[in-house]
Amino acid sequence: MAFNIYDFTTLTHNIHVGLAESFSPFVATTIEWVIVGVVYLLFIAVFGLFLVYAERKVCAAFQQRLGPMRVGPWGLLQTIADFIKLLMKELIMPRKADYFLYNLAPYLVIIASFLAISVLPFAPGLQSMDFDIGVFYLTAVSSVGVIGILLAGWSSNNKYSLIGAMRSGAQILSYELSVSLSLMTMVVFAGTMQFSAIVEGQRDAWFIFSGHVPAIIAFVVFLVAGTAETNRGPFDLAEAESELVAGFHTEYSGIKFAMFFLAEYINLFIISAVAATVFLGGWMPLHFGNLESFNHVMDFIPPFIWFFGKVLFVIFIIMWFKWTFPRLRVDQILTLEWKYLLPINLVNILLMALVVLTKFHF
Amino acid sequence: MKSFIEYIVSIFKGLWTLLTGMKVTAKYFFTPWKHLTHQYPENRDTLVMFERFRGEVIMPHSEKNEHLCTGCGICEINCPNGSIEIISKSILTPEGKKKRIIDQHIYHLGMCTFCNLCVKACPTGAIVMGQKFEHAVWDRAKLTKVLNQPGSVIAAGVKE
Amino acid sequence: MTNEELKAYLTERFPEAEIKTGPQYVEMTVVNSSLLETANQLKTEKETSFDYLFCLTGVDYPQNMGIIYHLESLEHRHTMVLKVKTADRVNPAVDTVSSVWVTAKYHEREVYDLLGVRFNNHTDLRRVFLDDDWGHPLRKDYVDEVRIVER
Amino acid sequence: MSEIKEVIINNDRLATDEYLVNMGPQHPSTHGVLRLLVKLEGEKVLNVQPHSGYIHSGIEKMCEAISYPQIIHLTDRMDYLSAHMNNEAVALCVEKALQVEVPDRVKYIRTIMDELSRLASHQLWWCVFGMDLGALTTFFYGLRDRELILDIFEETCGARMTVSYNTPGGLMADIHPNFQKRVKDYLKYFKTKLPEYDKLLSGNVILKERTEGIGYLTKEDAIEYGVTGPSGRASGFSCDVRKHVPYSAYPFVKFNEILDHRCDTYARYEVRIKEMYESISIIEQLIDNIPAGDYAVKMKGVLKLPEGEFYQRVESARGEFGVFIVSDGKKNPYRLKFRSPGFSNLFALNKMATGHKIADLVAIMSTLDLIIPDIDR
Repeated sequence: MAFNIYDFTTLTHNIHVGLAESFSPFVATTIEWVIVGVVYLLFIAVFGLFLVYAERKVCAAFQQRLGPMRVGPWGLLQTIADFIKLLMKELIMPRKADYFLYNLAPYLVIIASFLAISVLPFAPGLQSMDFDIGVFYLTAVSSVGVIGILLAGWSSNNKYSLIGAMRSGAQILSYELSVSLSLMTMVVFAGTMQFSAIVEGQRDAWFIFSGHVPAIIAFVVFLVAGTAETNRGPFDLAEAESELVAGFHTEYSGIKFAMFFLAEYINLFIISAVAATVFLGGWMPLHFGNLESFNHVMDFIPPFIWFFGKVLFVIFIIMWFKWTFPRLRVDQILTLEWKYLLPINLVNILLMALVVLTKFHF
Repeated sequence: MKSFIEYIVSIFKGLWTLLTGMKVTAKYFFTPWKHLTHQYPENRDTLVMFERFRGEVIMPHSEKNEHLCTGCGICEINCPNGSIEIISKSILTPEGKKKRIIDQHIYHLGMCTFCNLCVKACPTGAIVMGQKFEHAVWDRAKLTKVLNQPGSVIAAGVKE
Repeated sequence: MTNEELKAYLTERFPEAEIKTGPQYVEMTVVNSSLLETANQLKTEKETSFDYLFCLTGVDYPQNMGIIYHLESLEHRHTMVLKVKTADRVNPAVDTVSSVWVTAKYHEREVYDLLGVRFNNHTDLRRVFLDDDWGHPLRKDYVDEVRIVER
Repeated sequence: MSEIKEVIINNDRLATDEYLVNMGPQHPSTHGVLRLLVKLEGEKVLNVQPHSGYIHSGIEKMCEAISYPQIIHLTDRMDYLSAHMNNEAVALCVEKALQVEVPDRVKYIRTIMDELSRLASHQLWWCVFGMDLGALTTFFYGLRDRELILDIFEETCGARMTVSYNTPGGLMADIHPNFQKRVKDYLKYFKTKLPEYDKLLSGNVILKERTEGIGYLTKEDAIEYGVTGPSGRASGFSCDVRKHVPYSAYPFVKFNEILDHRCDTYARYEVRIKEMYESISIIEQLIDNIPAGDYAVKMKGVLKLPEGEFYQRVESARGEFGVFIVSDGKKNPYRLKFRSPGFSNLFALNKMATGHKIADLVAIMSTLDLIIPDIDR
């Protein structure tokens, strides 16, 4: 098996064994927690900054612009400069805001993102938690973020924030359903909820190919619903700039605003990573049934490159949506969910069940 | 059944319109070298304004430090904002006659709206519109300019 | 109707009004007491049917305030000017025509704001642009030593 | 406090579920400093009260102190997107009062400039409309095409927006030698870009859902409120001054008045898109046929209008623009009134937006194409 050279299982195992030998089990576990936490924190910070930069460059290209060009070569350091600026800004709180909830909200939002990111398999062995109910866990924790958004809007003592938060609440609660159902479609196909097993199941062909029609429908539905879940355009009603100024985070400044901002991009990453894992094979290289030599060449590309390549592809599609379409109205967003996506999803799940039962797949 | 078909058709029609829109943006995304950005301070060397561009009022001087302004004050009358002030002085000509000439042609750039009326009204063509457009200064007092250079005289042969 | 026909018609229809031909349009001056009725008749009667008020101006004449209504009929495509003059220049008041042409409601607010002409029976006579304690700047006797520089 | 005061003035109390939101004076979608006091019930708009005057500059008062040629440069600063039409209105009014007949060349050039301004204005409207609806990319596509028109202006008039190209009796300068070629090149270019506007936005299912049936303004209401320009014509109100009271070179060209009877936001959108095609066709008819001649009539140094009242209507990019001069025979007007299209259009907003969502309010306001200095003057 060629991709074993890229397997991280031995590395993580060795660290674990080494720590267990030198420390008591309690200390060893604590150190492991800290290491994992720091690694994720660093990853989120760096990847978040990268995504902000990528978004600005991608949108610039769509708009026939150059985007940031001044800070660093090709503006590479722009987001770092922005981040430093946000860190240094004064934290302003509206006088009649609810002190506790106002300060709690950004943490809730970002914690939800942290929780969700922990089950994603980046590469073989590079996954901090491998539940057997991974998909279920992910859908559960990803909906915690909306509480933070609702709190932010409610506690800010601003009508725009409140409208934005209520919109966001209605939107995320609805689209949670479609995200879960389209994932369930694939769970029916994969026969497991464990992310590592789902990836392993795509060794011969990615689910979007082997599951053909129902998988493609589920992919499209997931993309749409996922975009809505991350509050990104064309579903960015919660912060609809031309209507609500900045929606639920109107009253936040400095680092608290940065947390919302970062959480948005981490959510974008999570949605894309889930799409990549469940539909596009996660870190699995592209394999075609009988083309042995082709498959071997593909195996030489490291799995995490496969993973991030797919994630970036999905992120690009979502950005493409955002920079092309006008925003929907709040009632239309609910119409889209309840009158279109939900029925399609339910029919699709049946279709997938039929496909699985009749074994009419590759 | 009919409404069901309409429902399905509406989904595909809607998707199609979305895809046409995405095609337009994609076309520009994949031709990034056709960008429109002018990187302004860097392109100063190549940046040429149109010859008629109205950037500021200037008074051209020849190499001999001569200008064409007689100090008649028509520009001052024509200016809608009062951004031109003519201060004249009287001198004795070599023939011994008293003559009023321009002492200072004061131009308040901060009040100017670049309407071109002074230039159009000037009977001798002494003032023209310049192409300079970078007028930002640290001190507002610097926006008040004296257009005739120190020591300059009126060119010979300019009709009064 | 051409201007001559219009003038002839108006002279016959509104004998008490003062009618003359201006440089462009037929001008009809009425007194305030008959303004609303005249406006209503001009709009509703088939021969004239002036249904579009395209401009409402207040002018501070030396002796009085004048309100000038520019009217157009979309059906006949003819245009006329209706004028009314107030009796008093200091505390001018005329009847509102906002019940006839809705757009007058807002133009009258502007006139009230800038000239201080009060419109009787106006439902929402607030100032449009300026603060409540500001003077009426388009009046000829308006002085503002801070903002107006005389040359 | 002021909110409470206003509510009391308007004689309506807030019910339990209702609340007031101040949109503006600083708000992304009010395109300047307009303030809308919106009464909402949830997302539903119950009442919109426009409050203007934040950039009231007293242009009418200023005009009373300056001479007629000087007035023209002030009109640039009212509706800065159709500055040339405003210039032209004053110039035409003064010419009418002095009974000056300008050469055909001036008429042709003025009309071409009018239509170029209209194109530029509608392009900016289009891109801002997209932005108000959340499609941010349209903003750059619209500006991209508009910049080229502004370049044409800059080359011939000397300024990009505050053109001040007209004077009473003609033009400030003759057209630049490159003008005709540039305009023709531009039209060729823009004809390839205009279908892209349709592909990107007009046909988009989201846009149609957002705009169809929203902001209904009947023909009767449009006339009552004096809503003119593309917004009025989308309600079937035939109000094109170019057609009904032709001026400059409009009598010489063939063009259609775009009318739509759907009366909603989408109709207003489509009328403007079609007007862009119409403008292209007008310019094409004129650009090759500019007659030779002077670019201005020789006027006296000090212009004094005869005593009387003079009115000139022109069709600016957002409706009927009027100049009303009351002259007492001096070199400056006794009273000068600008009938600005935005002022009348703005107050129809309440009629159109009531009962719709707050997002629709933004869309409706955007299709009215309000320019705040034009309203406040």
